[in-house]
Amino acid sequence: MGKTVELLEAKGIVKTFPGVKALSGVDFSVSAGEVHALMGENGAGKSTLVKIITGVYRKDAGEIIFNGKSISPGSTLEAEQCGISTVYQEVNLVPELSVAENICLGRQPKKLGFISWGGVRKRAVEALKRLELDIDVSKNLSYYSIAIQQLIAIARALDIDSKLLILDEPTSSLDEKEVAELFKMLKKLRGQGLGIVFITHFLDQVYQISDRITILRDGGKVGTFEAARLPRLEMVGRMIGKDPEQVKSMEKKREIRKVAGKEFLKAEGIGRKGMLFPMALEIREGEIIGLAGLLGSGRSETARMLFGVDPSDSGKLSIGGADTDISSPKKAVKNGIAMTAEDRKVTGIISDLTIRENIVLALQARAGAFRTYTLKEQYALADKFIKALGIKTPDADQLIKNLSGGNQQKALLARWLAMEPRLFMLDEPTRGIDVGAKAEIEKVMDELCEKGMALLFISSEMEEVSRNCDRVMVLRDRRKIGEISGEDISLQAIMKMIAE
Amino acid sequence: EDKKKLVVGFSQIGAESGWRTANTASVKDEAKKRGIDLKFADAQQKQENQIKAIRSFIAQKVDVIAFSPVVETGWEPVLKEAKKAGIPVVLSDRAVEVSDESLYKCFIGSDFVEEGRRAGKWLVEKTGGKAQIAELVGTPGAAPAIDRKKGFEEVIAKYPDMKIIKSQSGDFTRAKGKEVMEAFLKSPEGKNINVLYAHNDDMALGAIQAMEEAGKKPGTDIIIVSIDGVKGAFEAMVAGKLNCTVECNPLIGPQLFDLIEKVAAGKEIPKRVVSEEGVFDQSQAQKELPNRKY
Amino acid sequence: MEEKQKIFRDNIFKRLFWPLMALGLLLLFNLIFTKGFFHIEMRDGHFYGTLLDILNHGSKVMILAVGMTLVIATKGVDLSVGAVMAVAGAIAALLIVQVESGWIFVQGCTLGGLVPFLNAHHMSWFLPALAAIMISLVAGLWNALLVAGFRIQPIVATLVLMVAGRGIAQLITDGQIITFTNRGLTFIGNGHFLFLPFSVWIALGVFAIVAIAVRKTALGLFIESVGNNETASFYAGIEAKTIKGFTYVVCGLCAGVAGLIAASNIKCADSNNAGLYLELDAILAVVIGGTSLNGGRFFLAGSIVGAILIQTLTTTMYARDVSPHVAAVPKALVIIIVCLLQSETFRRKAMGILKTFKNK
Amino acid sequence: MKFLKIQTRYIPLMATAAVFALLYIIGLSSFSNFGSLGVFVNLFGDNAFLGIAAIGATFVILSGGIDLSVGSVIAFTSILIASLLDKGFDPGTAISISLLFGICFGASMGCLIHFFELPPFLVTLAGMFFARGLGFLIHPQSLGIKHPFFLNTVGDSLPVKLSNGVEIPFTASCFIAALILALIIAHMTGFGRNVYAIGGNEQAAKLMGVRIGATKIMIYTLAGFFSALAGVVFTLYMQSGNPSSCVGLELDAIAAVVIGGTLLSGGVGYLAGTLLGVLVLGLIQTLITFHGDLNTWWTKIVIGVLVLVFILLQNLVTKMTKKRIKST
Ligand SMILES: Nc1ncnc2c1ncn2[C@@H]1O[C@H](COP(=O)(O)OP(=O)(O)OP(=O)(O)O)[C@@H](O)[C@H]1O
Ligand SMILES: Nc1ncnc2c1ncn2[C@@H]1O[C@H](COP(=O)(O)OP(=O)(O)OP(=O)(O)O)[C@@H](O)[C@H]1O
Ligand SMILES: [Mg+2]
Ligand SMILES: [Mg+2]
Repeated sequence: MGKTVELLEAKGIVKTFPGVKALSGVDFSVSAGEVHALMGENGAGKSTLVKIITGVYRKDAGEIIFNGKSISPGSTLEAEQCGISTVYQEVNLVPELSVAENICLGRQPKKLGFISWGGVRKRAVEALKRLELDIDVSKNLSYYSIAIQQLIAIARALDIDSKLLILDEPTSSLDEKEVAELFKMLKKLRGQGLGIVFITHFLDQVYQISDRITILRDGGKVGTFEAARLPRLEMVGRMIGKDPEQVKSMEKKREIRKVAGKEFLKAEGIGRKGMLFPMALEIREGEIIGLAGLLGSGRSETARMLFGVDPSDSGKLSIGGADTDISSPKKAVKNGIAMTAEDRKVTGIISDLTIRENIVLALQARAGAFRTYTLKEQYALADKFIKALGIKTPDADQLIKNLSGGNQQKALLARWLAMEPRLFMLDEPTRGIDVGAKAEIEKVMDELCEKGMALLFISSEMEEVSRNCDRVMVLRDRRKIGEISGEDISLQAIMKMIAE
Repeated sequence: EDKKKLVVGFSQIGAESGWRTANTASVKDEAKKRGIDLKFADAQQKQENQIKAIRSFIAQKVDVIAFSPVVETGWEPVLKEAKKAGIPVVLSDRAVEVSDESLYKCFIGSDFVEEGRRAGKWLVEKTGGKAQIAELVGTPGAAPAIDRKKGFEEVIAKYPDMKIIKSQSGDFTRAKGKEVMEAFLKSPEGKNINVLYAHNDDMALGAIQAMEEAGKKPGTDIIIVSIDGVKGAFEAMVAGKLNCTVECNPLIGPQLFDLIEKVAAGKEIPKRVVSEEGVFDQSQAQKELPNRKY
Repeated sequence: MEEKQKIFRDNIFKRLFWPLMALGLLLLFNLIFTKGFFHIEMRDGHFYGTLLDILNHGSKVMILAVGMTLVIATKGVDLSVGAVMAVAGAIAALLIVQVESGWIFVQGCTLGGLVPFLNAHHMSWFLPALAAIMISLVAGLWNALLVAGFRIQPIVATLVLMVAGRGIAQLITDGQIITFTNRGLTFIGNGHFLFLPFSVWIALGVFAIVAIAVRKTALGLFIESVGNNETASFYAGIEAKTIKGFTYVVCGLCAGVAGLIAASNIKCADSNNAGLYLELDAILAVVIGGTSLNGGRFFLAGSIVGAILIQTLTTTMYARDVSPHVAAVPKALVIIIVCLLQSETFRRKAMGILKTFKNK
Repeated sequence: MKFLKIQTRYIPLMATAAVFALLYIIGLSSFSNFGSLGVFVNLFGDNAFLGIAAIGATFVILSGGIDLSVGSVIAFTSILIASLLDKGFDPGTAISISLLFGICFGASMGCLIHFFELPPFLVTLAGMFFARGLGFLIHPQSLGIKHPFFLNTVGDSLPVKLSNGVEIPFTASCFIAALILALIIAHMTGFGRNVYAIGGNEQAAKLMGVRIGATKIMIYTLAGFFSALAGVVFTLYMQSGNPSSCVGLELDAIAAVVIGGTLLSGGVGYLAGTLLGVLVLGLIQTLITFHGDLNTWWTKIVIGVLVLVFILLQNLVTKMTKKRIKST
């Protein structure tokens, strides 16, 4: 075949936000029929690059050549018309429209100039079928979990005839099964000559699918590599700017710990009608517990119940031996329970407030309105966590919505860590967090666990669960079906229990 | 005696002022006194609501419909409906503009233009045709505001030394009357003002406060004439703070029901009945005050 | 740390800059074209002049705007403030008349007796004023119940009291205007204190109390976070309901105080007209002040500037003899100009056009 | 099963309809003559202009905006038509000119909102003052219409005659026609769906390729058109023009939309709900006139209480039905 023709060529892209140089002269190219991974730490500028290519932001300098022509899309619509289809980081769909409408918005099948609703439904069902998803498309989008929403967003992007498909962290809350389904699809599209840009922080996935890898660091390009010739450690090293040896020493070994902490929480027969079947559970201080199960098995629901968002309507619950009733997040917070939920846009960030205010919020909520943290204390707290978790921002007074996705997640973790909770429930906590930061966070968590904090951990990366947890509770169909602890924990054991 | 009770539907504009409340009370009391079954509807200042009310009176087949129209125009269709249903209509307080005069039987109420004229005439007499006048206008677009201005200007036009040097809307309210008067007094021409003409008493009463605060003596430094003749105006006249009020009588209940009963009995009545009204100045105020009900 | 607090203050100033600029422009216009607008003299130991009138009459909207700012910050709106003003004024007027006619004189004496250096007569205004404030508190609680308790959309929830409240006010006064002469009660809206109208001090007081209450505690943070993202705030352990309810109560109280001033200023309770359409002015003041109707960040000082701007505009119309028929048109133009000044997009585009001109 | 599914989405709407029916039944049982067809038809005829204005407001509110200029534009249109007729224009021209005015007026507000990112509240408030002032400039007082088209045709030949003497007034037909037009726009066109999308999540809609600017300008243009149309219907209904009419009507229109279940924050709601909201407001007024013995302040209190009762019942029914469905 000879030399491949570049489908997309971005040259010298520069983008500055007030106080931040997000991109400083980045070159990036994708050729037809390849999956090109775009890698980098949180805040490296990946999403910004994507948004410039697709017309969300205007570039300050540089040139984009697509399909041989210089383009400068002023809106996503224009980019789409050029043949660029995109799934943005975070689900960007309309929650109160039906799934079918979300998939077909802007390109509804028409009859006599009017929308054909039958056509819309059919098209949506077909689009979802490509990802092996069979759901009721007439329900509102918000009815479905964030994972399903993510799949719907992908289905929407796949639904148009495009030459370039850009996926910005599409898999952050998907389970292995869904990821496999998606990859099958991507490989097919690659075979058809589509160029695909793929952004993720899951290193395994990068190697599973991508042909080339471009690494960004602090708004600059580190280089483009053949995936097959870039060892994993080296890639991580280049991402975070350290040499592979240093990276190696950062990796955590699985250690089997003996937790003999005091009992923190004990529950008997708690459940919620229409949501979760009654279950018993027990959480000890300093323990790391994993919740395992498939998509929709009720893991998030368990955490939500314990946090009082959807309080249990049966059974008994005690904390530190005393009967307690957690009927609202406020009560949970008072009892030292913290949770980061999976949908950070809706349930996490307060977008128009600053990082400082977002971090201090839970602490302040627990203290009440009248024990006010002074500005000085607030800044001290914020600065401490910005440093500890490596949140990439010029200062604590930036609006949180201007942070990159991963950095927002870190700020949310900071919100709860600041409270020094006794039980911390993390629903997909590592969503969108880069490898370096993940290690940092794990270190912080370990320290806290040493001090007696219990951790309840939900992750779609089953491997992550089995690596980190002292005990794993397995759920299936909204029912707790068993527990595995200590040395018995392994990926196989968990899978076996789910499958039984 | 055993005859069926007379059923009358009455649609009132609203209760935007003490004057209007007195008007309503007068109508209601009189109906009660005469044993008439009065259906009363308040339109909350909206013509649509009055039209609805009249339609519902028609649907309920009342004997006579009476109403005080919010505005003068736009009554043709609903009055036609009433005529078709054979229900006679009596207007009170304000007139309507229709192409066919037979659409209503009779109009009883004050003549706003005449009130303006009376105020003007009194002022001419009092000042001898020399005055620098500040005018507090009613709500923009309202019939009384327009007519009272018209009548007043008609009279003073004949006197070259009478000039309206300031004119602003006080929305018929005390608060606005006071606020606008304050602004008048502080304007460069403010020092020259020696007469205040207010389209209703409430605005005048507000303006009096403004004058006092500005160190002027209302009633002496500035001569004040207003319209309506509410109790508060008489009290102010007794205190020497207001000079004259042109009565606009709200207590037309008895007169109204005289007409209604005649209409119901099929008797001939005049098309236009002007309610009994006077002009009062400080000399009559003390005597008249106890007679004021509103 | 010092430096950071300075940045913090600079941000506040930045937000205030454009509303202040608009106000400045309007004043400048009057300075040049309206004779006597800036004339101030000393009279009976206090300042006297058009500017003072602006402050005096603007005080009602200032106070309303303070409460409204909090409500709007939670993504709500309170349409009932005008009606609550009428109710508060009506209650105060009714009671003062009763007190003075001796009907509840006894209570007045008892309450007066509690404060040793004031005799009963001086305290006769206290009970009516207190009652007015209490009734507005009840009104605020009522709105809070509907909005926070029953989760009714704020605009209809407060519409209920907007309509019914005026009816209640008229019921209290029996549709009549109740006049009063009590020195204490009329002082609120007419008196002077330290050279300025007393109502201005009240407005400043309300502003200061609320500003301190929300900015020196975490209430402000909670209000902003609830208004910006209620779900996320709930997840962070904030009782969104209580916070929302609180803002409606504050707004009700503010309306009560404004109602007292309005009644006191004209020495009577005019239930039909007191506070009529003022809810619109209050919302306008808040929005001009930089607080978005979509909730979130709020700027109390901005709302005060907005209120002064609106009153300056009204007074300008009077001072310049603008016919009431067309007064609405210049008002519309000023609003648009204020908007445009505040809009960053407009400033950027205007600068762009200016530059191209220069280059030519 | 399918039936149930449809139900969950439309529960608030159905609850509104149910409570409306309940209110109607209360009227029936309390007053004789209340059930006559004429009363029901008048509900449409008398509220036609409010209804049409509310339709325009529905689009704006669905998109997350607000339009305060409605009442003033109606007043302006009415006085414009009246004075044009007075000057000898024929009705067709007068009506076209005023509709064109509405369209241009709405479009300019839309442009200000979009191009300079101004808050809709302020822009439409300015629009409200502006239109009101213009109306007074044209003619400061109410002005009757003496044109035969208005006097005779509209009242006599245009209404649809039903049996037993009841006729559907022309204004009611206009209302229904406007509603059908709006339903088609909202549910059968890409523009309509974009309105929902923008209201639901503007940022997402933008990323999904919705032309935010064009859609927004179009929304306010449409609202301007419906306001002007409401003005035309108002003029037909009143047979006069009045620059001071319809003060505060924007609030009634917004209230009708919100009572109909549309969220003021945008993205959720139906035109059918708006229809119900308008009918509810009309019904409350009808109940009050039928009661016929309420004094002014009690009228206000009763209106407030009825609105409250309606909303509370609506909430209750919605909640209970949702619970029922969940538990099955
Ligand atoms: N709208 C904005 N305003 C100001 N700064 C911004 C804005 N958007 C992004 N930034 C900044 O630009 C930088 C790059 O952000 P970007 O979202 O591209 O990172 P990313 O590589 O996608 O990170 P992540 O992996 O966390 O998603 C960050 O420092 C971020 O704070
Ligand atoms: N495959 C599916 N088909 C249809 N609906 C699903 C499916 N998976 C999940 N849902 C819906 O999504 C909702 C939330 O499930 P959710 O995914 O949050 O559960 P989970 O156990 O927390 O899983 P995860 O944490 O992996 O997202 C459920 O109410 C369920 O109805
Ligand atoms: Mg990103
Ligand atoms: Mg989940």
